[in-house]
Amino acid sequence: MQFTLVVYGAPHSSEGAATALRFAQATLAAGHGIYRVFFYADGVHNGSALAAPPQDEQDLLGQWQSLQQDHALDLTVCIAAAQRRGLLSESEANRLEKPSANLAAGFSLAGLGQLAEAAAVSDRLISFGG
Amino acid sequence: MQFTLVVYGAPHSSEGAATALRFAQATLAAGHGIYRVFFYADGVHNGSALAAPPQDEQDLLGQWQSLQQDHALDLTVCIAAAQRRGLLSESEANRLEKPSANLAAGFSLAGLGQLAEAAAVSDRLISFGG
Amino acid sequence: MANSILALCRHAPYGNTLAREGLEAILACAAMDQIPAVLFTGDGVYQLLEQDPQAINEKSLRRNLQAMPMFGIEQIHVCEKSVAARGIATDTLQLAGAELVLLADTGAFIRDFDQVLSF
Amino acid sequence: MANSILALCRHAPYGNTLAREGLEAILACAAMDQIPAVLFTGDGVYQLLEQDPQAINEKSLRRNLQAMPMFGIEQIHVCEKSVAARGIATDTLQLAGAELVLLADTGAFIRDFDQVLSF
Amino acid sequence: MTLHIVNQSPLGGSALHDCLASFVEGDALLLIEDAVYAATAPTHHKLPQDNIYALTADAHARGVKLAQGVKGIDEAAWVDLCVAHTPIVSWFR
Amino acid sequence: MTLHIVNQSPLGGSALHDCLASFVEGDALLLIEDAVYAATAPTHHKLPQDNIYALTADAHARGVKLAQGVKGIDEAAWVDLCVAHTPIVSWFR
Repeated sequence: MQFTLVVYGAPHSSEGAATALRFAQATLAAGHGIYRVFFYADGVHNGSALAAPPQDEQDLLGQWQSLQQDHALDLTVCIAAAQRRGLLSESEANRLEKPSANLAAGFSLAGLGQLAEAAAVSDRLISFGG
Repeated sequence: MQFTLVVYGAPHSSEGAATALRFAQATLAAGHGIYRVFFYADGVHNGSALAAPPQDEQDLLGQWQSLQQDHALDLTVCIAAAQRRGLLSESEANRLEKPSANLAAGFSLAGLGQLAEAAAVSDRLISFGG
Repeated sequence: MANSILALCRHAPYGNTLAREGLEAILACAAMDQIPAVLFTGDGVYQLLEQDPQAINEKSLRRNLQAMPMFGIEQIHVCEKSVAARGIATDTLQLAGAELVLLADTGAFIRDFDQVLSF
Repeated sequence: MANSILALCRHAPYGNTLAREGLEAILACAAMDQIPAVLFTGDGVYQLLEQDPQAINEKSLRRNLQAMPMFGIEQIHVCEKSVAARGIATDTLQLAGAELVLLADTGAFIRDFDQVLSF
Repeated sequence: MTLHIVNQSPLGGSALHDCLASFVEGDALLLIEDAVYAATAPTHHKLPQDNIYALTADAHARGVKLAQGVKGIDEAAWVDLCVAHTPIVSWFR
Repeated sequence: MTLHIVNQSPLGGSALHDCLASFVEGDALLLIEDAVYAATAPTHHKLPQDNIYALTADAHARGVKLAQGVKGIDEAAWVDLCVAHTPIVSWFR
């Protein structure tokens, strides 16, 4: 079965981001596929390359990235929500004339159409609140 | 009278950030002083140099910065809350070996002691929820 | 065959961005021809009141709402109990070009969809 | 003379970071010799239950709580009504080294402070 | 006397309820942001009778008419309220 | 049949209340994150009698004992619940 996960929570701010990660791991472990993880609203902060939690707190970014590498996960960050909140790729930073970029490797920016498409074609869609 | 403002809300995510800005403007207009604005929890995102809201939405960052310039405001961002959430100065980015920095001009990072001190010496302390 | 989609709008406008970002997502779905059904419930029913957020330097959400019929969303579903609990007179809720349908049983309505987007 | 400070803790642990960041701020104040009074109310009273958040990969907030007496915070105030409303038996609330004081009238208590930090 | 500030809608969260449980006669209550919805029906939401304020900008933004007994104020009057009260307690989220 | 997922504490916000207003017999309810506090007193919080689940990890983290009638599940069983139900509705904030 193909799942789509929608993540609204920022890491190290609300538990939803960590819950989504645990659910994603369990979904893949059960042999299901993940069609897309769509990061929306404050959830876009999951894609920040700059988060530096204390050493003894969990490294959510690193876990998303290794899951992405192992399963070729589609980690899509909503581009409109990301711009408002200061999460930019290199090309967006250039285009918007901002001093730097902070989108982490493994994540890509795309429009809300990717959410619509995922909702239309996935077998299950589940949201993780912020 | 000297006011300290504590801001918990991220801009373009909860209204608290915009409310705090309007309150700060009114406080200064009334002839009071602002001892410090302390950005905590998700409020640290107010100090992001990369926020790029749509042209027809308000530019909170620019307004904080011009208030800072006109009144030599102390805009302090909690360093621990900022690290967790991926808001870094140049020196922090270097120290933590992160690829870029995103702290906006006019804001400075400091510890929670700055909140304690402001609470102890200001005439009034007011918090703006996230 | 594509899934049927319901958008559930539960949050008041302006206090946080969920209301705005929900409406933007709804319009994006509709623009992709994945026209969702829309249900306002809980504090979401406040989105259907008249608004004038210039004083707080915000764009009015009414513009996004009013775009819905243009994108093919012609019925807007509203939870009757949520409206009553908030002491709102139903005739103050309106949206030009759309029919507001008050639902007594939201649970039975939700069940019929394949996917639910919550905002 | 420095102001008297009250820290008001209203949020449950782990669901969001306000509980953790509140406790960190309280300890920072105490470390600066601005020792705040502390009041747990609303969902904040859940912070005083036993916890074991290893399964969700979180550090236990109990460690921060238990540091309070070491920083000179020897009394912890708790809203009696909030505890009762949540069906919590008062004897399940405890904190080694600190005295838990149940308050019937939080409003009269709050009034006596110069500044209130809300978490 | 305490100035209580609430920013959450009356049914959406516990902030107003928690605040009212700590409200003492003589205190003041200011409704801002989503809390202004409580100003349409003060009795229904069990607001105290005296010293109830709402931020006009937020009420206007949401199409909320303030019921009798709730005083609409602007940001300048809010600053004055802060000067006149201590402590200031925010109830949010 | 719908799978409802709630992540907010029963008194902290309206998520559980709003969810229960849309709960139909045969639906399932999963309590996660701060919502597990409702699992200590299902009757008090007016939870339905059947098909009530709570995420064990979240309950354990908070020192919450699940009352009789609430089934504790792990993430693998959560995935199975999702496979068995449609739609899946999240009630949050």
